[in-house]
Amino acid sequence: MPGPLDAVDPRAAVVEDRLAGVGRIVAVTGSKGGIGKSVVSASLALAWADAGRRVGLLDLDFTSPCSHVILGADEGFPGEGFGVDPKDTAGVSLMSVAFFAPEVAVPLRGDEVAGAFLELLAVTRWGELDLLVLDLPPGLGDIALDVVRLVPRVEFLLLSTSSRVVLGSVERALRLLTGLRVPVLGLAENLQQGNDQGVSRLGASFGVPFLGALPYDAGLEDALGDPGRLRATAFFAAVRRLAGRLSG
Amino acid sequence: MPGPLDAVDPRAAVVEDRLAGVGRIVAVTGSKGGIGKSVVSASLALAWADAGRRVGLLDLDFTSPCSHVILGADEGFPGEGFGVDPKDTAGVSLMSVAFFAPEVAVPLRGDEVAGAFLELLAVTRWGELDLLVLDLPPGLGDIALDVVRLVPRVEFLLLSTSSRVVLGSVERALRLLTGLRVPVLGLAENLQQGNDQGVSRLGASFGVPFLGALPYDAGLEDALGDPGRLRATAFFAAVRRLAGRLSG
Amino acid sequence: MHEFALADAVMKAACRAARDAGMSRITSVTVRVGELQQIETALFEFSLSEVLPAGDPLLEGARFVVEAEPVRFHCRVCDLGFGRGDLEGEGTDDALEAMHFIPELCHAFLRCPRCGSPDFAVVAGRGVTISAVEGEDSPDAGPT
Amino acid sequence: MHEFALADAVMKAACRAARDAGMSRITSVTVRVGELQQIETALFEFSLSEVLPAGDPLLEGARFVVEAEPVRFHCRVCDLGFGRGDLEGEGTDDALEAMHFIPELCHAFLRCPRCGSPDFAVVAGRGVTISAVEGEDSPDAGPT
Ligand SMILES: Nc1ncnc2c1ncn2[C@@H]1O[C@H](COP(=O)(O)OP(=O)(O)O)[C@@H](O)[C@H]1O
Ligand SMILES: Nc1ncnc2c1ncn2[C@@H]1O[C@H](COP(=O)(O)OP(=O)(O)O)[C@@H](O)[C@H]1O
Ligand SMILES: [Mg+2]
Ligand SMILES: [Mg+2]
Ligand SMILES: [Mg+2]
Ligand SMILES: [Mg+2]
Ligand code: NI
Ligand code: NI
Ligand SMILES: [Zn+2]
Ligand SMILES: [Zn+2]
Repeated sequence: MPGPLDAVDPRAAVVEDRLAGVGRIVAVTGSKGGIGKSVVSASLALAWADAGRRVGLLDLDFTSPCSHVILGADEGFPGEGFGVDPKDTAGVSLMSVAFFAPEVAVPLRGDEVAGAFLELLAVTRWGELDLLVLDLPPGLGDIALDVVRLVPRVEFLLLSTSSRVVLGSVERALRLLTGLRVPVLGLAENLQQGNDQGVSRLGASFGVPFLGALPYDAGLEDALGDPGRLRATAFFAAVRRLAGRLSG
Repeated sequence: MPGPLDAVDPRAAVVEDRLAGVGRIVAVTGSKGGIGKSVVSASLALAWADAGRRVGLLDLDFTSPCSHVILGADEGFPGEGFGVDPKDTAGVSLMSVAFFAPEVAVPLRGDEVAGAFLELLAVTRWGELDLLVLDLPPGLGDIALDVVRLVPRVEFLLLSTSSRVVLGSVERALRLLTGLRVPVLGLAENLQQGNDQGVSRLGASFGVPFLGALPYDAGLEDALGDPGRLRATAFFAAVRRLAGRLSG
Repeated sequence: MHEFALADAVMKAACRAARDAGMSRITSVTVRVGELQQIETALFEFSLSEVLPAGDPLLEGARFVVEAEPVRFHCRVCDLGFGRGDLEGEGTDDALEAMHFIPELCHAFLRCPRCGSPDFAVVAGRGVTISAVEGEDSPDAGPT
Repeated sequence: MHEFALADAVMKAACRAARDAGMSRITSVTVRVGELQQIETALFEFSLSEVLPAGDPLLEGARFVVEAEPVRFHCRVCDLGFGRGDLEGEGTDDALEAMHFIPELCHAFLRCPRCGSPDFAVVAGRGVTISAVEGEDSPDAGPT
């Protein structure tokens, strides 16, 4: 008779189950901060929902969550059922730590970030979805590593701007992901203003599809929080094309 | 006779020693990514060096280091002496993980980030400095927590832009830092374009000095990597004023 | 009752662990429920034993024992060890609810009683863990 | 020779730990040097014993023992335990030099030999640690 088994973390055993009803899982990254991961993630989710797809969005930036601000989510705790229910926000099933801690800072060390992520994976009831978008925090830390390690079928969408300091960081992220043979859907440029070819050239040098550019849009800021106005921006029109390309 | 003591990490014991010759230590943060922490940190350091101060700059964004790009640092390993010597770059003593891993990605979990930070603190030989600038990564994770925990005399300089999604995150960071009674030098606005008062109002609501605005400068990108051109930008002129205010 | 999702995780993880160890039947599963997550032990035991369908034949007749584990914190800044009782007040309802869903949010709501830092480790009593799976050997199957 | 900075740290940390424990004299300090950081044990012992001024009277006559500790990795993705010898090649000179300065940069340069992941833990043999400080009690001073 085998001795008793001890100290098993039950959560890892159900991650696959919880995501079993989800078609595709797209992680939006680029490793640098402030390149539009969150506005692109939220807008992609919204564009897909508008096109009739069942879409989820998981905000994984625990110290600077903002998907709920961009989509104008209701305040208050999510519902509880068999697990925790994402909040339907403009047709997108949204889950964010901001629902639980809307105003206070959430200072977390890496292992705590990983713990919170695993808990969210284990308890969130996504149900049937065509697509789940993961809005990643900046950096190549616990979240990025655990997305690779724990999330089945994940595909990465990388963003970059044409700034030298951003390109350098995205290049390192691309080197890592392609080296790991993680599926990379492609690289899109954000905050495009000039006619720089830096981002498309970077994609080409790694054999990664260049998915086009999203323009700098001075009107985006005022549209944040209001899905109707967001849909009317030039930025959103470009995201809609990107969404079409990715799901086509 | 006491039993033998075991498993002591020798590094923590010398952090204060290694920083003993440093006058002031200014940590640049704001918790959100892409708000200009790195260009402001590097430019502040350069402005202070130009004014005749002895200045160090430590790049703590291990997955997206860019101080070396902004200041145009030489390639290659730093020198070794009693410890590791920062590289003199345009008059600034610069230390960055990018000196050791210039092209590869540096995927690190939180405890590994903390380990690398402690190692850098224990071996870097700053010597005599008037000011040391810490360029923080986004987030309120291991680096921010260890700066608070380990770095003596540290003072925080917060940046924000006027974007709603940034203000929300900076507000949380301010709530945390003021709650901890960590010295906060003040809050500066970056990437200013309109005439929004959101950042100054945020500072006022926490009783934190508003230190002025740094303009969005379309010419900054082309000046990155060349200290001479950087000094000639409108952005740098504003940083120089900020530097004067902080050291006056 | 998001606890069902955690109870379901316990059953699946116990079966996986038992199977990996070559068990043919689980006789008992001992679960520790951390005080920080504020899950009622009686209710959790009830979810495991009565509410959820076992699903897996390995669990037929298995007993579930749920034990409460007190939470212990250790401050990384001032080195103080402390527990729930050392904290000022109980926390607001919203804070308690938040930690019920994501125990790590204690770092958003609780502070070291000595130095005021949020930079403490939760050394025990965080959430739901399986402390023991006992069972009987498969006569035919070894560990996989 | 940035090792001097680490040797200096060892001496100061040993004195601090000894003082906290109420020792009046340190008789020996045992240091483990992790294989990952590639510090020569003989050289490090020499820095401790001969090169650096002790500075602290507690260390007068103290013996320094430096032991090499093999590096052990554990892959978080595929669960493989592995060591330096299991890696393909030795790493480029630049990679070795980088890990000499900052051992955590192994995650930039090394990969799990089975699954190719950089997401492994360094479970032993990272860098410089003090494994034992032995000494004599202060007759007059207790622990502070
Ligand atoms: N294409 C764009 N046009 C205008 N502003 C943008 C655009 N993309 C992003 N932004 C703004 O840039 C800031 C950073 O965007 P965010 O999505 O939060 O980046 P990340 O998630 O990568 O940190 C926000 O203020 C956002 O509104
Ligand atoms: N005032 C400014 N004017 C123009 N571009 C700026 C300004 N401040 C920052 N940037 C650009 O914004 C991007 C992010 O800046 P960076 O310093 O890397 O931010 P962080 O360190 O906060 O992530 C970079 O491309 C930088 O050149
Ligand atoms: Mg974001
Ligand atoms: Mg930066
Ligand atoms: Mg409840
Ligand atoms: Mg060397
Ligand atoms: Ni519940
Ligand atoms: Ni050396
Ligand atoms: Zn404390
Ligand atoms: Zn592996």
